[in-house]
This record gives sequence, structure tokens and C-alpha cells, in this order.
Amino acid sequence: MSEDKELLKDGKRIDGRAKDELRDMEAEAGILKRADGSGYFRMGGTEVIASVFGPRELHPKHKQKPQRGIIQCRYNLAPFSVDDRKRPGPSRRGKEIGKVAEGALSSIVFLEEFPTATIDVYMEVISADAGTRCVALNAGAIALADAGIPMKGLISSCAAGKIEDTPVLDLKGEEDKDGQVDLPIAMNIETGEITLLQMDGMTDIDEMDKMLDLAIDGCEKVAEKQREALMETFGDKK
Amino acid sequence: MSEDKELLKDGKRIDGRAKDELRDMEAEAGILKRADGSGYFRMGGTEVIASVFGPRELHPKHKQKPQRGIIQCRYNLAPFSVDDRKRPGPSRRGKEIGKVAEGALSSIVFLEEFPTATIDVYMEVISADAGTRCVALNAGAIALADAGIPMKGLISSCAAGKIEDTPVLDLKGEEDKDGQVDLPIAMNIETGEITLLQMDGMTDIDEMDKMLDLAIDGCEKVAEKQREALMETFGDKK
Amino acid sequence: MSEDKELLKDGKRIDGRAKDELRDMEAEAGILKRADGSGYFRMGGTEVIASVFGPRELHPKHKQKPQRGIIQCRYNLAPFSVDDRKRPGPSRRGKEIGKVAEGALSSIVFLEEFPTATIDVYMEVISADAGTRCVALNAGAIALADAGIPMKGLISSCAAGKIEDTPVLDLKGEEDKDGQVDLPIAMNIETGEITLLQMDGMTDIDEMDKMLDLAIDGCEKVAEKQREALMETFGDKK
Amino acid sequence: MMEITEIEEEAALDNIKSGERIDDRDLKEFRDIEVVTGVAKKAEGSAKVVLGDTKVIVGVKFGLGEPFPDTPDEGMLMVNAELGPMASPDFESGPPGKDATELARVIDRGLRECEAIPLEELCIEEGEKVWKVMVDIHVLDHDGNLMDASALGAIKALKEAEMPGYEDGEVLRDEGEDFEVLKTPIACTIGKVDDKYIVDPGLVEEEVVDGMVTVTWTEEELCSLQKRGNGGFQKEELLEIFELAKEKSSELRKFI
Amino acid sequence: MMEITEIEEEAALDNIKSGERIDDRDLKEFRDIEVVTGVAKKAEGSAKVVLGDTKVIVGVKFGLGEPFPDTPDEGMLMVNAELGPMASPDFESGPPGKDATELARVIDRGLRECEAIPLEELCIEEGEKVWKVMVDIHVLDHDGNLMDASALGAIKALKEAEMPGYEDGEVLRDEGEDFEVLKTPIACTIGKVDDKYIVDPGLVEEEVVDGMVTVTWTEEELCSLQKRGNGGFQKEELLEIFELAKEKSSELRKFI
Amino acid sequence: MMEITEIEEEAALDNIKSGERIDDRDLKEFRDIEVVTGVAKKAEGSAKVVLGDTKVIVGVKFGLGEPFPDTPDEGMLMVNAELGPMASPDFESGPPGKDATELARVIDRGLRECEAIPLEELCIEEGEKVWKVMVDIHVLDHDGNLMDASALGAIKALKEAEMPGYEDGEVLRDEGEDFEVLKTPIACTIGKVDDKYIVDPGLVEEEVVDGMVTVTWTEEELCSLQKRGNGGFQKEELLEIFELAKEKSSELRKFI
Repeated sequence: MSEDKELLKDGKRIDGRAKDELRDMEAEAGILKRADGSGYFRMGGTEVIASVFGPRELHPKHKQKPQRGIIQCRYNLAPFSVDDRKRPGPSRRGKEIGKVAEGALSSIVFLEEFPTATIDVYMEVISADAGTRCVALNAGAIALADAGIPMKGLISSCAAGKIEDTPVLDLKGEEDKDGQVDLPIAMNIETGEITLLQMDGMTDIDEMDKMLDLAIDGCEKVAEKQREALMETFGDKK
Repeated sequence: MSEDKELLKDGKRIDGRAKDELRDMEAEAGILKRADGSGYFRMGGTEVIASVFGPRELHPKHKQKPQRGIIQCRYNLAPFSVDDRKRPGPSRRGKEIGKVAEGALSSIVFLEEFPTATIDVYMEVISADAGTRCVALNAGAIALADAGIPMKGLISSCAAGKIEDTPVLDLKGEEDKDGQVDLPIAMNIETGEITLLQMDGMTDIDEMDKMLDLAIDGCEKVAEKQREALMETFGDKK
Repeated sequence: MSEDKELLKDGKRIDGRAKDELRDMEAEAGILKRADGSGYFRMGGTEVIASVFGPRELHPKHKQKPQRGIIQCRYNLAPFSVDDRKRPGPSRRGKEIGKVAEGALSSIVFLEEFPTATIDVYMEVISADAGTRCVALNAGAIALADAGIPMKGLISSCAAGKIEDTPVLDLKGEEDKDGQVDLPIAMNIETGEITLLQMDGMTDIDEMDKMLDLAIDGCEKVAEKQREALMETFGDKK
Repeated sequence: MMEITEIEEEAALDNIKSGERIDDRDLKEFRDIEVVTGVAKKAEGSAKVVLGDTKVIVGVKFGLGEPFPDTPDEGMLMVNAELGPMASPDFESGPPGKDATELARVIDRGLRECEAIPLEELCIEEGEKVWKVMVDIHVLDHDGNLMDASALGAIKALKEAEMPGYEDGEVLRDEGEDFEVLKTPIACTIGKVDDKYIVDPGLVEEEVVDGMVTVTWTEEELCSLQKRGNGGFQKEELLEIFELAKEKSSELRKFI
Repeated sequence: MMEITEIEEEAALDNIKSGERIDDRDLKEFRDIEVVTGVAKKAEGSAKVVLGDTKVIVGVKFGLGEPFPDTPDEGMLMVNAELGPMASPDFESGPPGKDATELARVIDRGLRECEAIPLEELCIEEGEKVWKVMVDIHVLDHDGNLMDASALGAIKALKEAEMPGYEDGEVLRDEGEDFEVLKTPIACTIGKVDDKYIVDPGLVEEEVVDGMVTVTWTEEELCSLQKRGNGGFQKEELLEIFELAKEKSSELRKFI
Repeated sequence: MMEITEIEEEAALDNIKSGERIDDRDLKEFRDIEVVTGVAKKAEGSAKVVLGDTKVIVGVKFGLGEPFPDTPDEGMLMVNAELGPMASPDFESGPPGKDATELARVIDRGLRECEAIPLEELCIEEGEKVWKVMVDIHVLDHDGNLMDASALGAIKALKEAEMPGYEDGEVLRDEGEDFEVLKTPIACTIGKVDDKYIVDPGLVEEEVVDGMVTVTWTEEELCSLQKRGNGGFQKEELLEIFELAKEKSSELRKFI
């Protein structure tokens, strides 16, 4: 990560946000028919649609777990979601994000209620402007709730980062590209447990402390948006 | 499709055929031992060998249909069947032709007699000089009959087209390349039902009417050739 | 195979060996924990680690043989085992070697004791300086014995070859590259049966006779090394 | 999750036979249609088509490439469709199967045969560098008739597209100008049950019709045909279907 | 469809042990052989080999390519085999498996080691452009001994091939001249049961022999060996097999 | 073959809860560690790491390549991991799955973020030719904590590597000089059960911990984090884990 551009000016960021301010958000639940559950989440220029299928039988059978179900996540960039068209098909980056998403979501579902089953969470990035894994998890968590999967809580996700040696919340594209640290987290809003944590870049523990605080606050705000979307659908269904 | 060459001269085509004339044909049944049924069909410079296996169990099992069997078609160009060697392996074009071939052949087989089963039709193009999908279907239909699969009729196939604004029957290589329309059809000879229909190129309904008439007549002639081949084998077996 | 370099001088080879001399060898059994059996073999600069899993259930089930088990071999070059990094994944050469290794090893295992099962032998080449298939088989045979698989004998392998019109034993890298013939064999030491035999290069039967004698003697010496390694582990286990 | 049951299939069939539809439409009536553009911000052009509960996003990207040897002075058009597992319990991960491939190729032919895209104007340096126009069809929810929804989305996204600038081997995505599209091919799929024709078959209807034909019309001419499904058609039926498709495609054309 | 049964296997084995064959051949007798050339009209050379009920087509195509870095002044030879599902209920679709790969590689080595193809004469521009000779083995019906049938088809197709012309980076397929082949490697597979040797093992026999060796002879020299199957051979047996293969390969050589 | 049983899992969990380990280690104790270099003779650098019964070989190869368009004056670093079937009954043949991909990418980020490799010094000709540094992680025996073993092997193999010479487009592997590595990132994985932390989780422990964090420290700074497994961590726990990892990574650093 280089630092060519001026990313902070008079305490404001390139899009005018304060250091601890999220991009504008939009959320929706139940947007698809065929899936068991679905969700949409947008943070600034990053948009993701998620669908959930299951619990359903896991194939091939010898991968089934007798005591509990599993969650399988697929994270995928639409070919037109990035500047240079992305060739369809799995990428190394996408595989890794699928795995950490599984780690983030598995802790909130009562998987022991679904022995031998799989719950499949598909997250399709329609537009990518940084923070795609966080937005994907936010959409995925909405979809899981929309599917009526019994859960211990809600997972909400956002990233903190460091630009010009300053901790800030929710990097957008240019900030991510030219910034110093990217720290995406996901949190169980009920318990405060952090269920996804990744970090690139150089930092010390003191800065890390500050970035974690920013990100945790951010997750709380994301959760509000997710809850609104779920309430609206819940209202619709009545 | 461009129109650089003179494709029609004094009502005759580049190979001397009349507008409503098929290329010379050759057909044979029962040419292979290991397959349950097999067939060979040649139209001019286009040659296809087909084999049929089944009805047999469909793998993986969760794809089986409880009420009826399915037909699976594989259409493949041999690497040496075209000018520039074709890399082995499935192509987009081959996949599509496999699918429309399944649509064309499924309607004549009593599939309800074979619940959970598959009938596999393999069509290998040995030499390609236009009309490969039609010739493949003609070979495939012979192979199905040779395999003793109970059928409602015979599928016969050929293409009409438009060159120099004139509807003609059974395009050969140069005509296909420089022509204006290609209209391959397949027909159930017993009922007259058209079970494959594709079209590329620009046309109006009036021309379409004429091309369909040409192609339907062509299919009748193809059917004669297929029947001859089957009678010969039937004779052999006595 | 060209003959640019002087490979023989005063009856000695480029590394000082006599014509009928093997490279120095090293062997070890039981080097891995998770595998059911494992082995290590080195001949000069060629090193292979092998592991054995099984007998275990063969997937998919429709490939199981009701009367006897099968042996499946995977031969793989580590990406860093050759001069120019090898892209991971199966190569044509590796597939062929896997097949001839299966042919070489299957004859010594009492496969009829393991109906429907597979015994999987994985051979990873860590460093490649000619003779990799022979060294791989030597490591694989140790791993099979270490796994306690009931066997009729021991398979030992080495290659003879021809350089400067002279039959020699156990070609190393430069000799293989610039030599005239490569003749790898594997032998059941108890019965003298040759269970792997391949040959590239031009030769007559007289030379072939001499090369086979060299290779057979070489296999006997390899067997001693393998037995030492197995005795050592057997001693350890007491 | 909606798995199709036999009962639903029978209901769909019985309805059509008596001149009705399971979703209370007329035989020749489309489901509700909505077309929204600009839905994928990183795409040079994009359109979302909602056809009843079927939802498709089509995105258009421009890139640079080397032309095909036999057309050294023409740009390239690529149409790709992904039927990803998010859109239906019947779709699996992996490379495009037969259905996705057919979908992409029918739409590709519809655009190509009528020369909707002026490929010869997309040449930058003959034999060396040309524009690639990449149309990606992304299915979000499959409730039937992906063909018509995707074709509509593709031509809409192309018509909305801004073509990026070019300088010294670089794509300048900030400098867009309107992209020229010469024709408007519209695909319209007609299904048949006995002597009844239906427009815009839904998911269950696709399973029960005797067959379908996807007919692509430009403003004046037929430019592509694709018979789909297992049944067959008499010639006279086909001619009726072509006319019906022409008539109905004008309803879809209003959304362009 | 012929699935091999245990009874057939036992019959095949008992026959050989008593000096006979299930198809009434002598132990050292080939099945009926037919070799036809010019069967694939688009190939520069092609041959169909019928060996009993085994049927193989081999096609040769010429193309242009960049030479390998370590042989910048040599053309390239590629041998590929497809055991497609049409030829046997045991073959599956997909990339070549172990059997197809072994088949292609043994035939490749047979051609390469004796320098049957003068690769250094196939260089067009050193380090830049050379001819690729692509030999494709296409199995139509697998009734055993694909190795001998395919090797025979490969050398026959190469000998029949017309080499296309070349001008300004283009392949001129209309201007052919005879393609030069320097040697005639012939593969002959010998199977063993106890002390009996058989020539040209059929499908069931391949399953029951103690092992097989595919021996490739040029006119005078051995150029490739491949032991196949699970059993083993004493050295003396091998030497007998090499001689027998030499003798029998002369029968196959007549078809070239 | 060791398949993990429920009984083992329970034993591992109970042990940790009472402050012990199934293999009699202390909670914050590594298993026996051995690091050997020069184990792969064809690699420019290599290291074998033995961590208890986990065994990993890392090999470094140098090659030539074209730089990425957005960094025309920088060499390229590639980290790849193969979890081949030899190392565990749970691993399958095939392209790298999620686990192998995560392993490679976490180690890649550890090296890249702290700029351990001076990529700008690996440029040969700007925009045309640069060095590729290819780090391959080859797992021989998987008994847990592949992450720490592989990261240690990677930095060790890089530090031991001899960089080949270059002349006229050729790699001269006989002329090596020491390869410069600027930082020493060390990965240390901490697992949690209730309020207990464990270092270097073994195979069974990885299955039963509430979660793990792989923390990568250079000499002074954190350069990569990866939370793994299904559970979660309070913020305070994370800060404790980062400190613990720093302390314990100094023990691993001694092997460099």
C-alpha cells in the first residue's frame, strides 16, 4: 500500500465523511422467490445480493457430519462488478473469503439442530468498491434470518483501517488502495463476539485497539440497518 | 455472413446441385460392437458416427427422474474433422448442439418405459463440411433404432438456407460460410412434427415459409436413406 | 537424445561411478504419522517420499470390484523438484507413471483379501535427478510394507541405460539427457519377475540382454537398502 | 425453496388446456415487467429485468483484446451467462452447463445476426488491438423464461452503455461517450400445449409445454430461432408462432 | 452392450491354457485386419484400422507453432488419444485418463525415439515458427488391443499425409506435397498366461493375462517397450517376447 | 491412519479446560520443533519444518516473467500451498480447496505486507521482464497447525535462498548469490477454549477450540491477522492474544 494521494484533509475524507463515519447504507430482505431466504446490502458503492438454501441434504453423502449441520458459503464477484471484467469462476481470493465467511456465520446458527444437512449461503457482489466481504456478510446474515434459520444472534460486519497514520472506519475504494491497513471484522451483535477478523498492513497494538473500537461501533450501526430491513419484511408477511 | 463469392450461377450451385437438391448421402446401421446401437451418416463431406448406450442407470442417482428416463446427447468434433485442429474437450457450441439434439430425440422415444434410466447418444463428427448437427442427428436416430429402443417414429434432419437471396436446401461449407441464413431442422417423419429448429441470419416470414418447405422435403429424402440402412441391418440379422 | 558430452572416460562415468554401479542410496520407513504406512528413498540426487492409505473404501462406489481390491498410485513432482518450477496439478507424464506403478505394485499385494477396497499409494518427488519413477516405486514399496499390507514379496526398482554405446546402470540427470537408452524396471525380489518395464531409445536384443542383467543386479542392491530400512523400523516398534 | 411438484405441473397443464394460467394471466399475457438501468455501478452499461419473479441483471464491460485472425479489423462481442446456484435449487456451481450455454448463445446470435453492434467501428489498430464488448448475464432468481428476460436485459444494457475512452493502450473509464447500437433484437418465447399458445412461460409451465420456440425479431426481420424442450411443431404452427412472437415482442420493445 | 462377465473371463483363460482362443484363433494369430486411408477428409492424413471388432481412426493435422525453447530449430510432434464414451461402456467423458494417456505416450515414444519424423526439417523460422504435426487417435469401438491398432493407424496416417504449403504466416491446405517419414515403427503387444504367449489380445483376454508387453520395432531395432497389466515376466520370457514381437510385427508392417 | 474420534475430541477439550494438553504440553508450549534447510536440492532455497508430527517442506524457485501492468518495475511474489492426499486421509487430489488457499494467502500476506521481499529490486527490464519468486508449501504430514509450520518454513527457505544469475534472457542456476530478505514475519496461532489460550494447536485441538487467530508479527509490528474456525472473540481477548502471539513468536524466530 502506497500513499500517493491525500486521503484526509481538515479531518474529512475524500468523500466528506468523518473518520468514524460509515458510508450510506441500504438493506432489504426477502427479495428473491426461489431461495429459502435472501438479502440485499449496500454500503456506498458496494452492493451484494445473498441467497440461502437449506437446511438441505449435503452431497456427496460421505461429507455429511452425523452430529451437526454445516454452513457452506460461496462468495462471487459478478464479472461486471469490477473495473476490468472478472473472468467467471472461482478465484483464490473468493475461496478464502468463502471460508472466513463460513467461520463468521457458523457460530450463530444452531447447527446441532440440522445433523447431516448443509445450509448454503450464496453471496453475489454486484458492484465492488471496497469492503465487499463485509457487505456480503451483512447480506448473508439478512438472508439467513429471512430463511427462518434458528439463530443465536445477528452477524454484522464492517471494516476499519488506517490512512495517513490515522484510524478510520469503513474504507472506500481509493482509501483501500492507497491506505495502510485494512481490518475487516464481523461481530455477533448480541454477544459482542468478533467472528471474522482479518488484517493486512503494518500496525502496533495501540492502533489496533483504536481500529477495533471503530469497527465495533460500525457493526452496531450496520446491525440497525439489517434489523430495519428484517422488520419491514416481517411486517410485510403479516 | 458476407457475400463475396458467387454461390449461384444459372440456377446451379457451386457443386452443380439444384436449389432443392441434397448432397449425396450414405447411411449404415450396426457398425460398432461394444455399443448397444450404432449408426453412420454422411451428407457430402460431412460424416458422423453415432453410438447409443442404454437404457442404463443414470449417475449420480439424485439426477434420476422417477417417472421417466432421459436422453443425454454428446456432440463432439474429432480434432481432425476441421481445417485447424480442434482442441479436444467440450466447446460452447458442442454443448448447445447436445442440448438441442436431446430436445429433438426425446420426443420420439417412449421414455416413460425407462424410469430412472438414461439413454446416452454419442455423436462423433469425423469430417465437418457444414450441416454437422443434422448429419449427427441422422446417425443418432439410426443408432437409436439399431439399439432396439422403442420409438414412436424416425427423426430425420437437414438444413435449408438462403444464398444470394434465394432459398436453397442443404448448405455445404462455402455456402454456409458466405450465405445469409442457415435453418437446420429435424422432423418426426411419421407425424411431420419439427423437433429441432434453429435459425441464424435475417429473413422474413415469406422466405421462412419457403425454406421450411425445402427442409421438410429434404428430411423425407434423408428418411429414405436411414430406412434403407436399417432394413439392410435388419436383413443381416435374420 | 543427443551425444554432445563425454559421458564415459577411462571406464568411469561423470560422477566417478563404474558402469555397473548405483548411485548412493538412503532409505527409511515409517516417517509419517497420519498415513497408514510411509517410506523415503533417495538415489543420488533423486528423492521421493511415499505414503499409503488403506485398504479403505473406494469412492465412487460403482467403481468397486466385488472380487478384489485395487491399488491406485499417484506420482507427483513437487513444484520445486525440478529446474524450472513445475506447475502443480496432474501431467500426462505423471498419469502414465501412476499407471505403470499400479501395474508394478498390484502383483505383490494379496488384493483378493480386500474386495471393494482401494489401497492408495502417493509418491511425491522432492528432488528429481533422473530415475524418479524407480525411486518412487522403491519408496512406495517400503510404504506398503510399513502399512502392514500382506504382500507376496518386495518390489525394487532401478534403471539401466546406454551411453556412448555402452550399457550402464542407473543413469543420473546428465546421462539421461544425453544418453541413448533409458530402461527402467521394477522386480519382485522373491521371484525375479519383472513387474515394470519401459524403454525409450534404439537398441538391439543383445544390448537389451546386457542392460536387463545390469538392472536386475541393481534391483537386488536396492532391495538390500529397502530391507535395512524396514528392519530398522521393525526394530523400533518392538 | 420452491421445488416443483407433480401437482403443480398438472395444475399448470390443466389451466392452459382450459385457456387459463396458474397465475391468472391470459394465455398471451406477459407477467409484470420492470426494467431498471444503471444497477451495476462498475459496469459501462447495466440493466435489471424483473419478469414476474424472474430477476436477471445484465452488465456490459468494455475491454481491449487482439482481434480474431479472420476478422482483423473488427471488435469482438462476447455473451456469457451464469446460472449460479443462488438463483435456483436446481443450479450448481461450476462451469456453464448446457442450459447456460444455450441461453448465452441464443442471445449472442440475436445480437450478432442482425449486426446490432457495429463491430467494424470497434477496431483500434487492425490486427493488433480492438475493443471487446462483454455482455454478462447474471441470473438472480429463476422463475421461468430466462431467455426473454436476458435478451431484453442485454439489449437494454448495451443501449445504455457508455463507451470508455482509449489512449496509449489504456482504457479510460472516466471518459465515456454513448455507445451506438444499430438494431434492437427482441426475443419472445412462445410455448404450446395442444392447440394453445402461451407467451412468457413460467417455471412450471416450461416443464409441461409440448415445446417452446424462442423467436428473435428486430424491428422488421426474424434474426434467430431456437426450438426448445422435447416436443415438436407442425410447420403451420411455427408460422403462427413467428407472427405471434412479432406481435408480442412489440410489447417488450417498449421497455427499450 | 457387452459387459465382461466372469464366465467369459474364465473361458478366455481356460482356452489360452489349452493352447486355444475364445474366438478360435491360434495363440499367435492376429484377428482380421483392415487398414483404410483417407477416411477423414479434413485431415492431412488419416487411417482407419479395424482389428477384429476394434476400430480406431487416426487423423494427422499440420499447424503452426512456436518451437520449444530447447529445440528452437525443430518442428513439434504431438500425439493425443481420446477414449471417448462412444467406444466402450467403461469410458467416460472428460479429460484423458490414465489409459488414454498411456496409449498416446507409448505411441509418441515409438515415433519419437526412432526419429520417424524429421523434426529438424519442419522448422520454418528458427525460434519463431515451426510446423506442428498433430496425431489424434480416435477410438470408435474398443474390443481390445488399442495399442497395436492405434500405432498402426498413426504411422499409416503419417505416411499417407500431405504436408500443406506455407506462405506469409498462412497454412495453405490446398497445396500439399508428400510428407516424409523416415522409419516405420510397429507396435506389437504380446500377452502371457503361464508359459503361453498370445498375440493381439482381445478385450476379455486383456483382463486375464498375467501381463502384456507392447514392443515397438522399427525395421531393425527395438525403439520402445511398455509392460502393461499387473503381472510380471522373467528376463528370459522377455527376450522371447521381443523376438516374437519382431516376427509378428512384420505381418502388421505389410499394411503400411 | 488416524481418524479423529469423538472420544479424542472430548479428551482434548477436557484437558484444555483443566489447564492441560492431550500430549502433556503446557497450554502455551510448542511441540518439538526442528527446522532443516537445503532439503530439496533443485530448489534455490528450501526448508523442512517438523512441528511435533506435522511435517512441511517449503521450496523457493526463481523464474522469469512479465510484470503486472500496474507494477511494471517490480518482481512478483507467488505463494502456493498444496494439501495433497499424502498428508492426511481428509485431503483429496485436485486443485487447491478452501483450506489450502487460505493457508497460502495468509502466508503471502504476511510476507507482502511487511515488504519482506524487496520486489522493486527484482526488476530486470521495466514492463518487460522481472524475477518471479515462487514459494511452494508442500505438506507431508498434517498433525495440526500447518499455518505456523508453513510460515516458518517459507521465511526460512527465502532466507536460505540463493538467487540465480541472469544473462540474455536465461536463468543461470549455477551462479547464485545470497537473496536479500528484509523482514522476518513469524506466524503464531493461538486457540481459545473458554478463558484458556493455547499455543500451537494440534490436529484434534483445532477441531475443538472455540476459535483460533493466526497472528503474524515482524520484529516490531503486527502485519497480518486471520481469525479461523467457527467461534468468536471479545475485543479484550484479541488484544491478549496479539500480545501472547508476539511473545511466543520470539521462540519461533530463533529457528530463523
